This record gives sequence, C-alpha cells and structure tokens, in this order.
Amino acid sequence: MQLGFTPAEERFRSEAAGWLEAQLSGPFRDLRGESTFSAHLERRLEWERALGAARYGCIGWPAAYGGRDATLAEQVIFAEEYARAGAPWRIGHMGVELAGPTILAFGTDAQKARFLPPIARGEEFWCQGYSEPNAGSDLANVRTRAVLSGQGAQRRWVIDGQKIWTSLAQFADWCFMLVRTEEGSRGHKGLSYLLVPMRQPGVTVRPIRQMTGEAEFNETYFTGAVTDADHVVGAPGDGWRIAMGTLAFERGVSTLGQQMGFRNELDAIIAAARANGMVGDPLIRQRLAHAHIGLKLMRYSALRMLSSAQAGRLSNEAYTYKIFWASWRKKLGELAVDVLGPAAEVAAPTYEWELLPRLFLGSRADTIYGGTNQIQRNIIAERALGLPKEPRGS
Amino acid sequence: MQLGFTPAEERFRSEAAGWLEAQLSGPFRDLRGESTFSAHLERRLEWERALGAARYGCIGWPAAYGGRDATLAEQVIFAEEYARAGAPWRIGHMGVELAGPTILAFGTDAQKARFLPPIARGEEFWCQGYSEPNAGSDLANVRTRAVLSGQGAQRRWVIDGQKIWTSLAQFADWCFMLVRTEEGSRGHKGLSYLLVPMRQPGVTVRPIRQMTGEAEFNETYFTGAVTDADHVVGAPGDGWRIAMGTLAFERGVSTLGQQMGFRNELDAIIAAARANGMVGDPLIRQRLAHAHIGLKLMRYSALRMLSSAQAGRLSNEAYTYKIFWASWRKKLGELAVDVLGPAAEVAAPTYEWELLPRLFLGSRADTIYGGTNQIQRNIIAERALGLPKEPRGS
Amino acid sequence: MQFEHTEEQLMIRSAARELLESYDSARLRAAIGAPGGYEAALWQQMGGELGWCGLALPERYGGAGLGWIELCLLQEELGRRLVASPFFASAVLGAALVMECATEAQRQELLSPLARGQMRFGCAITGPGGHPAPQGVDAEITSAGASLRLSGVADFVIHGDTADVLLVLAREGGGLSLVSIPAGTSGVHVIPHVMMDLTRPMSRIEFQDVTLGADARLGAPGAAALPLERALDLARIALAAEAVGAAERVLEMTGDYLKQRVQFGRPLGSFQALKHRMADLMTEVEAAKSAAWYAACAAQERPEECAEAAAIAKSYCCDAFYSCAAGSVQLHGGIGFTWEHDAHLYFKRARASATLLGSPVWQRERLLRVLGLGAAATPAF
Amino acid sequence: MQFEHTEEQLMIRSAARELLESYDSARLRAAIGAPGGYEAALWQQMGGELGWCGLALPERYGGAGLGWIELCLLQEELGRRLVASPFFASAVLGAALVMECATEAQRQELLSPLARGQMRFGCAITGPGGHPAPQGVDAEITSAGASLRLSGVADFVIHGDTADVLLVLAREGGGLSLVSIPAGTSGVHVIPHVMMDLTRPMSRIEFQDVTLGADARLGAPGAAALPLERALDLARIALAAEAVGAAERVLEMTGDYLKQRVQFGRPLGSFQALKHRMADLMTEVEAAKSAAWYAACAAQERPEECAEAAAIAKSYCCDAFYSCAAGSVQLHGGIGFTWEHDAHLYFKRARASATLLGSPVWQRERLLRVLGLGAAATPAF
Repeated sequence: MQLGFTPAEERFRSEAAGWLEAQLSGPFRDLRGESTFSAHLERRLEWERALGAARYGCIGWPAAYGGRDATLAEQVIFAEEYARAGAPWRIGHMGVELAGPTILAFGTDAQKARFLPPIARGEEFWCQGYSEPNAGSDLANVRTRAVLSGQGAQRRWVIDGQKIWTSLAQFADWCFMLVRTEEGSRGHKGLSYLLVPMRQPGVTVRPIRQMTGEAEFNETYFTGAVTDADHVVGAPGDGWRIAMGTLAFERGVSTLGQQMGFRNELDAIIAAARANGMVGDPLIRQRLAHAHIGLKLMRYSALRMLSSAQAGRLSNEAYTYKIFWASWRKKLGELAVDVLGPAAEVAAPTYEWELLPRLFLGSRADTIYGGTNQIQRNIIAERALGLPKEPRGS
Repeated sequence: MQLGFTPAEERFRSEAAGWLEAQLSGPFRDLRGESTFSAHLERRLEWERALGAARYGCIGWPAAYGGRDATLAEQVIFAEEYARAGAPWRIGHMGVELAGPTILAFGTDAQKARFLPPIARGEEFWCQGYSEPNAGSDLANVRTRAVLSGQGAQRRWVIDGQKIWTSLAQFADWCFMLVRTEEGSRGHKGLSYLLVPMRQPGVTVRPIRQMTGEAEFNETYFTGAVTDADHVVGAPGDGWRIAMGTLAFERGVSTLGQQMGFRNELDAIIAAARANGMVGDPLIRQRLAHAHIGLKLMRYSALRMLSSAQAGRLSNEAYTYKIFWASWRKKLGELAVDVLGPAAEVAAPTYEWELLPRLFLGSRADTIYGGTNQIQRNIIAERALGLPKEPRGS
Repeated sequence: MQFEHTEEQLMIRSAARELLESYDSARLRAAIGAPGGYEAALWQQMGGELGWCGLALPERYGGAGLGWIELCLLQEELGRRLVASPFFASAVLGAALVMECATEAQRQELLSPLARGQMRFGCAITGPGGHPAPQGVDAEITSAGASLRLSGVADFVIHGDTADVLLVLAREGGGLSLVSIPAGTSGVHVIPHVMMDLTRPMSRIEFQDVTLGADARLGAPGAAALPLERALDLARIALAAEAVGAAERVLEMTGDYLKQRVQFGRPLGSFQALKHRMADLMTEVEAAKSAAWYAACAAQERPEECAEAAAIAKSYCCDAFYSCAAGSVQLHGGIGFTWEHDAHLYFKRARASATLLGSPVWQRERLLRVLGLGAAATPAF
Repeated sequence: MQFEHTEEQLMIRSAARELLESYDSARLRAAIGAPGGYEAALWQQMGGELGWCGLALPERYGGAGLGWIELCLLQEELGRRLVASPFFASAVLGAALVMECATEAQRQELLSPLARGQMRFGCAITGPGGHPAPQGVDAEITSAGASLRLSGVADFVIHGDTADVLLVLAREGGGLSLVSIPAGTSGVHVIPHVMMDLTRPMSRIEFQDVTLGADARLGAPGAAALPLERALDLARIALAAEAVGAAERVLEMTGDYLKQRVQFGRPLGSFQALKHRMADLMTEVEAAKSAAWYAACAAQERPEECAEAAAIAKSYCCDAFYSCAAGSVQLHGGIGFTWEHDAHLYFKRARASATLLGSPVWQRERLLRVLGLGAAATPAF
C-alpha cells in the first residue's frame, strides 16, 4: 500500500499538465471551468477531438485503438491534472467510459477495429438505450424488439420500440442498446446488445423537459430502424450479461473524472459561504465538513476500486459507490441552497439556473437514474452481503 | 376546536392539584420526582394504593368499578397536574392502562366485578404475557398452550409454555396472556386471552439483565400453571382480536402520563446543558429545539387521539404515535450524552446510572419493544395508507 | 377542550375541497402562465362570492367574523392544490399586518375592500438579502416636512407585481414603521423575478425618494416592531397550514402511484422499503397536522403561546412538506423528475415555503429564545 | 500508487485474525472481569512472542521497523473482537507520544521495554472535564530547584490503574510539557472508574505535589503542544482503524443473525426494509475503510496530510461504527438489548470511541480549520 508515484509517472504528469494548460489557456480558454452537462455543444465536440488528436481521449486503451496503454497510476494522474486544469466535463463520456470498454471486453476484433478508434479520436459519439417507459427500475423488462431480416450482405437487424432517458441522444452517432430478440422471451433472457446508428430515418429523438427546465434526457423512438447483422456484441440472447458488464464499467476511472465536477461544485459553495458569511455558521460548517469528507472518501474508494480492478477483483466498495455519491450529491445540493438562502430561488428570466441552484434541482435525479437508491440497496444486500432475494411477483 | 376548559373542569383541576401537592409534600415526599421504572418498589405500591383510596387511580373508569366517570378533559387535566406535581411513574400501568380497559371493553360482568375494583384500588398488579422467545416481531407465533381440564367447579385452564419480556412480572398478581387453545392451529387463529394468577407454583419468573445493567424484563415459565375456566376474555379462540384491542389502549390517556416522564428527561438535559455551557452550542441548540418540538407534538397528537377516540373514531395519527415517540426518545438519549460529553460514560461502582446515561442506554429498547419500528411501519403502511401486504413466507 | 374540528369547520373544509377539486394540473399550469401568475377568475370567486378573504376578518370590516382556525383550513386546502393565488399575500400576511399595525380608521380603509375581494396586498417586508423580517430591512423613511420620504430596496415581495397596495416595512428613527403605498406611486419600481417556485411569484421593489402623506404610516412612527412579530407569527401559522395540506396531498399522489405502478411483477407499493418510506412520511405528516392545528388554536385562543406555536408549526410543517415532496420525486422515479409531472411543483413550493418568513433552522433558534433558553447568534435565514 | 494491502500486510492481518479467532464472547467477558480489565496472558503473547508492540517501532528500539499501516491492521483486528487490552494505550497512544515528544535517550529508555511487551503506558492527557487534549488540561508543572513539581487532575486515563509508567500532559509556563512518571510514585492517586464501555477501563488520576527529576520531562520545557498534535493524529488514525474493524465485525454478526432467524415464515434477512438498512450500513463501512486505510497511508507517507486524514478518519469511522452498532442492537430485536448478547458491548465501545480524542463533531470543526476555512468556536467535546 503506497500513495506515491514513480519518476516516470511524474514525468507523465508534467507532460499531461503542460498540454492541458496550453489548450485551456489557448484555443479552448472559453471552456475552462465549464461545468454544464451539454452546453456549448459544438465547442465541446471540438474539445473531444482535440483530446483525441493528442491521444488523451482514452489513455487506458491499447495503443492499437488510439489509447496509450496507460497504467492505473497514469490514469489517476491524468484525471487529477484534468481536474486541476479546469477542463470541461467529457461529453464523449458514453463512448469513452461505457460503449468503448464494453466493446473492448466483449466485442469481436472487427467491432473493435470499426468502433474504438473513432471514439478515441473524438469523432463518434454514443448514447445508451437501456431504459424503457414501462420498465422503470425493472431494467430487464425490455419490450423493444429486433429481428434479423434480409439475406447475405443485406442481412440486418430491424428494431421497433421506445427507449427513454437517453441522454445526449440528440447528437449521438451511435446507440448501444438492449433489445428483445427472442419472441416470447421474458426478463433477462432473450435480450441482445446491439450497436445502432442514430442518424437514420427510423430513429426519432424527442427531448424530455426536466424539473431544472433543461432537457438533457430524451425519449427515443425506433420504428423500423436498422443496423448491420454484425453489430451485436456477444451472442444474440446474451445481451443481459453484456449490459451488466457495461454497468460495472461505470465504476472505473470515470469516477475520478466525475469527482472533479463535484469538487467544482463544493468549491463554489465554499466561495459563496465565504462571500455571504455563512462560512461562520456552525451548522453550515458541519455540513461543509461532511461534504468535504464525502468527496475525499469517494476519491479514496475510487483508488481502492482501481487497485483491486487492476488485480482482477471486484471488491465490495464497488457496489456501494453509486449510492454513496448520489446520496452525497443530493445533500450537497441542499447545502448549496441553504448557504445561498432565498437568493438561490431566483432564476434567470428563461428559468435558467446558476451552478448552485442547478445543482440543487439537478441532483434530485442522481438517486434515480443509473439504478435508484432502492435498487442499489437491493444489489448491495444481495450481492455483497448475501442476504436472500425478495420474492418476485407473478 | 378549542383548547380551554370549563369552570367545572378548572375546579376539578384545583382539587386534584391540591390532593397531589398534599401527598407529595407530605407522606410521599420521598417519591416526588422519582423517574425510574421500578425502584423503591414497596413505596411505589403504597403510592398506587393511596391513589386508589382517593379514587385517582383510574379516573376514566365507571364509578361502579372505582373510577370517576371522568370526561376526556378531566383526564387530560389530571395527567397535567400529575406531571406538574412530579408524581412518580405509575407502576400499576399494566393493570390501569391495559388489563383494565380490555376487561372493560370485552369482559363479562363477573370479570369486571372481580378484576376492576382491585386495580382501581391499587391492590392488584398485572403483567403482560404476549411475547415468546421464538416469536419476536411475529406476535401471533404463540406456542404457549392452554387446555381445559377437570369438570364442573374444578374445570380449569392448564397452561404450559414460556413468555419473554414480561416486565414487572416479579411482583405482579395477575398476567393477561395470549395462549394457544386449539391444538394444531397456527398464526392468529386458535388463540385465547387468559387471565392467570402469578402467585402459584406453576409460574417461575427469571429476570433478564439488560444492557443498562438493570433487569426490568423477565422470562416467565408456565409449567402446569392453572386458572379458572371463566378467566378467559372473549370467546376461546378469539384472543387475537382481544389482544389487538389491548394494543390500541396503549394509545390512550396513558400517553399523557408517559410524556410527563419525557418532560422530566428533557428538563434534566436542559439543566445539564445550562450547567456545562453546552446550551450555547448552536448544534446542541438545534437538537434541544427538535426535542422540545417533538414533545409538544406528542402532546398535541395525544389530544387529537383522545378527541377522536371520544367521538368513537381511530384516526390515522394513532398508528404513528408509537414510532414517533420511540424514535424521538432514542434521539433524546443521544442528545443527553452529547450534552454531558465523556462524563456521561462514568457509572456508579455497581454499573448503575444517573438519569441521563440511563436514558441513553435504556432508550435503545424503545424502538424494539411494543412492536419494533419496522413492525410499526408495516402497520402504518398497510392499515393507514392501504399499501399492499408483504408476501408471507411458508 | 376539544381538539377536533367542529361540524361547521368541517363544512368549510369540504366546501373548499369541492371547489378546488377541479383545480387540476392543467389549471395550475395555466395559472402559472397567466398574467400575474394566477387565475383571475378563481381569485374573484374566492374573494367575491365566497368571501374567503373576509372569513377571518371582524364583521365591522365586512368580514365573517370567524377566526384563524377557519382561515387555516382554507390555507390547507389551497396548499393541497398548490393554488397560485394572491390569497396568502393579501388575506393572510397583508391582513395580519394591517390588523396588528394599523389604526382603526386605516383598518376600515384597507380591510373593507379586502373583505369584498377587492384588495391585493404586496408585503414588502424583506430586505434585499432575503433575511427574515425584520433582519436586514433596507428601506428607510425620513421626514420631509408634513410628508414622508421612502427610499431603499425590498425583495421577495409575494405578488408584488400585481398588488393594489404595497405594505412596506422601513426603518424610521431607531424603530420600524409600516407604510401603505398604492400601486403605481411615483418612484416605486417593481421588478418581477422568475422564481424557482412557479406557483408563488415574487418581485424586487425599489423605492426612489417616494413621497408619502403622513397618513400612509400604519400606526405610530417607529412602533411596528412588536405588532410585526405578532403578524408574522399569524402568517407563519397559516403558512404551516398550507404546507400541511400540500404535504398530505403530495403523499396521497405518491401512494396512488405506488399502488398502481407495477414493476418486477408486483405493485411498487408492495415493496417493503417503499412502504416504510411512505410510513415515515405519513408519520411526519400526522405530527405536522398536530402542529398546525394546535398553532391555529393558539392564534385564536392563546396569544401568549402564539410565538412558540408558530415557531414549532412553521419549522415542523415545512420540514415535513419538504420530506414528502422530495420523497415524492424519488418514489415516482424518472417521471417524478420531469417538468410535465406535478411532483416538482410541490418540491419547489416546499423549498420556497421553508425559506419564507424564516427557515426551519431559524425558527428553532427563535423557539429557544422564546422559551428563555439563552441565545446563540441568529441564523442568517 | 497502490491502494491495496501488500501480500506481507495481508499476512500480518490473517495471522492476527487467526490468533484472535478464539477470542470469543466468553473470553472477552472473562477479560472484563479480570484484574485490570484485560487478559494478561494474551497481552503477554501479543507483546512478547508476537512482537506486536514493537511492530511499528524503529529497529533501534528493538522494533520491527514496520509502519503505521501495519499497526492499523492490528488495530482493525483487535477492534473486530473488542479485545480488552493495553495495546492502544501503550503501543499506539503511548508510543506515539514518546516518539513525537521525547529525546532520543528517553525513547531508548521507554520504547525498548515496550518493544519487548514489558511496558504499559497510561496517558494522562485529558483534564477532568473530559475535553480533548489539550483543551482543559488541569495538571501543572512548577519548578522546585533542580526538580519539578506536578499538581492537578487528569481523567479518562485508559488503563491508568495498571500502567507501569504514566505520561502526563501538564501546563508549564505558557506552554505544555509531557512528563513520564513511574507507577506508584508518591503523590499519585489513581481512582479507577466503572465505565460504560466495559472493554476499555479508564481512571481518574490526581497528582498532589508530585516531585519529579527534570529528566522526567520528555523533550524541552513547554514544547509539547506541537508534537502532541502529531501524536494525537497518529492515535486518532489507529483508533479509526479499530473502529472500522469493530464496525465490520458487528455488521457481519448482524447479517448472520438475519440470515438464520426466521419470522413470519421467512428469514428476517429477506425483508427488504432490513436488507436496505444493512446495505446502508455496509456502504458506511466501506467508506470508513477507505478513510482509515488512506489515513494509515498518510501517517506513513504524507505527514502534511496527516491532520486532515486523521480528522476525516476519526469522525467518519466512529460515526460508521456507531451506526453499525446501534443498527445491530435494533436488528437483533429484544435479544440485542440484553446483557448476555454482545451487541451492547459493541454499542458501548462505539460510543466510547466516538468520545475519545475529540468527537466527530469536534473533528469536523477541526478539519475546516486545517483546510483554512476560518473558525467557529471550538466544540467542547
């Protein structure tokens, strides 16, 4: 157990820090400190391409697919320097952290060659098609169907159904999705994991307005949408196992990137508390301390997860990470508005929000999407603690 | 809706206050402020007899059975004055608040005549035989059996089995208990509600030492214990319904008496906080305020319950009362030791405790006995909110 | 001693509930989008034919001569449906300020039109920092011969943009005064905000050398501080009632959803974890009702308990409302986070109600002072 | 960068776990009843043949030259079984105080017997109010010619009644000094308490004009304040490790019980409400492990992060332990409240560990000061 870095790792650190600084004080200075999910879309896409061109897009991937074969330590270092530089949230997240690792782990060589380099170069963007309107927390309740039709080179999957909560679908090039490919199957069985192009007539994206006033999520309709017969990851019918693998990747290095956004939010709260004197309020102080502690613990837990993942283990803290950060951030949102007082409740004329009130409203979704807190607790209790399953209804 | 009292009620108040003051500054001055559950047993029994002699033991009961036919308002007034006078916790509680009202509601005239007057006079004391070692929260899982044997005037119930958590069993004269009287029955069915004398060879009481170091609860063994064939309340087999009635009585005027003990505890905390300066600590202050608020809300809720009970209704707040006070008092215990700091952790040489550390330790049981918080939440969800039942295992 | 509503009171409640039964999501959203942020027809109905604005006003001002208990029943019902309406600003807060601070003649003048539903007050009692009155009052009155001059800024003025008369709290000499200013008076600039809570619009109001007659001052110069406290307590009690109604309603909505929505082959409401969350919320709501009802009785019968009861009710009921509204968003899952579902409207109202007139933390600190338990520094909000 | 224990570290852990496997409830209760409140044979084994007391001591004092990470692993294992032992007072707190405050010669003298398991320290650093050192230190040193005179009261001295040497924190001039006093020195009166936590005995110690040689002072006169802070942080980190071990163990016990106990025809552990409570507790335990492990690394590698890491670990791990222990009592139901069940022993240790060396609230306030975030009044405990 040791926290320090080798001289070679420190050299990587200064190289990465130098590049980030040059970019964010130079051509991308307008994006420094950008903390929104998807504002300034065009510039954000340019930033992804710049990362890709410098081979900083997916440093942990094999060099053959545009990565750097970076060690765990180097990935930690890059995340740290990325945060320190105030670089923007990675709008390429879905490809870089979810689609890419899934294809790396489960894809064919042809799929890897086709899909990974454009992700690493920041040229193709992805969205996730898991949730459906009737499924809710019962993720396996997939009704979107796909059937193979045509012959030979014309053989394709034809997809019909509806997905929901597909974030970033408006500009995604591809969607990785769970579809039912066995007629009459139920639950986890008979599902397949398809890679489907979004820019085609059979795909319609309709934004869902959220309580923040923004529309970061979508309903996505597939009506006779098609994709190549080869664009299935794993065997047809094996989609559930692949999708669960994707969910596991959410617990990887990306958590370190996520934490940088949290740090910005906490720093903004501290700055506000200093400015209006609330930093002297003993109740607020305890909550500031709790917030700082939670953030540090997320960092330490991420280091643990990465260390054990490197050793090929999935350790128990990985199960607890999602509920920990989601519950933490919801409290952070409440702290933010309690520090600001009534001023937090005044919007810009179009119901747009500054960072902190947006945090308050937006964080209400954290304990819902990506598995509600209730689902997370089921998973922890059953998988990590070995407690008996709930009886399933009929 | 009105809070005030009539002149007649105010006259009753000064009469009761006068009597209490005379007793507690006179013959019972040693019991003033006594806050333990069962210390100074002999004197406490004398106090119960004094209350009975003055017909203050069970003022809400019919005069025929030793009560005063007191109105709701008078009962509230008496509870207030009892508290104001610093009178001790009612060691006759089990008879006065549980056995008596059950017999009043469900008993035969003969049972009423036999059992009620000695309770009202403070001459016979009761304990409750519901819980069993294997039952836990599943109260209906009763294994103690009773069978009728003998003929004519010799016909009696013969009881075999074990009860647990029988508080005050050491000095009780009678036990009201749930027993299984139908061979082979399960769950709620086939149970009967018996009244059993405790002072007989077939009954053995063994104290259970608690984490406080005290032994307020007991294991009680019935081995061929007997009671008259007539000493069954309701029909044989109808015991569950009767017992549930008893539980409902726990939500009556006695809650006002209970609150007087809570008030003493909170006052002691406030005094300690004043003495050591913690009353100036903003975090402690918020918790003191929460504690005060909770106590007031219990009082207001008790008034609501009493008002609606008088109108013949069981309103929803009655379901929530137990979990509210139990959770409140557990927090009060934590507040108590946080106010005292490390000093709270020093015991008297025999592991005996002052009021506040005892509160801390003792309150851990509040959310367990009389239906755990988990059971209370089930009841609220199913009976008050109408949510579906949990599936029962086989 | 009778701690249940009387038959008459229950009739008031059911009449109100019946009236507002049709005030559904569509009507609420239409009101939010309407000029001034409320439904004018409903306001006229409430104030005019139904006489709600005069319910708790003495008969000599044209009121029904009932009391705060009845007013709070209306508040509960308005809260249930999140009715966007000037009722709270006018018939609760405004009426309480006038009743407590004004002279008899001024009451006649201001309350008689209110009783007829023809007066909307804007209560400019909060300074630009948003601290609960009277902390941080910015507006100031100076004498200018026989007339008064008012300058400064007030903020978070509920329905300030559509008020007929502004009631402005201002520093004067070493004390506080309350003045009434007709809408449109020269030097008064009303800047409507877009608020997080879409159902209770607020404005910032700037006063630039506004000239007023001496009779604009309600009561004696600099003497508003004490009556202000009493008026605020009455308003807090009514706000607590509103919060209880909203909490109960949002909990009902959530319960209905859980009974109907099936996942994993079972109604969501059969899952114990969700049942227990609901049970905890109901426990809070029931205690909140006790708090609100007792406070309403105290407002009516026991002035000496009013400050304590108001601090208890305002803090507890707003906390309970927030718990229920936040729980509702969570228990509805994704749909609860959308704009089209009403859960967020309750959630935002819950936040706004908590902030208004002193947060729960602020109320608890005040409670201890009322109880004679020393004092720590007053919280900012 | 490697945030997992090494093979060697894991071997130390499993050896310790194996040794303590037989330290069951019966042995723990026997220890509680034994003179001094611990099992002498186990203490001799740990300190003697196993060399645990010297594990983290430099080799020049006869130690193994390993570090705080290894020491904290032992602490975790001792915590799991609530081992009643002088280990914390001697090999953790005492050793840290001597390492940080004493001269090289004094370290040789005091630590060499410790490394052999032949030294039990009693650290008299807390005043009679129980405030965390150095708040409220009562003992005072005055010069009396070539010797020193010590008077005053210390309290909550862990294993003070069986210590071979007392390390006493006292005011001297404007500063703080630490002196070592052999047990039985004239004028030293040790009054053992009966503590709520039965597994960590404490004493009150009164010093009445105790005369000491000048060499009793560890380090320079009045210079103990700074090294004291560092020593306390090391002790807090080790205490956090102990708390994590205990939390994890009491959670395991509870899980085992829930799997085995059947009610309503199902194992208790199949009820979702209980599963979710367990999941929340495990989430706390896992985060607490991260906190404790990081802090142990910081103790070893990053002195500049030590204060922050100690405040985080002490507050979070003690809170998590308390949650788990309280949850254990509740989830066991009636049996969990009895004396014969071990749940209460964990619960009481959790409370005592939270209080020791500054409560979680106190640690969080200190954390903000370490982070440069101004200061409110220091909490009393």
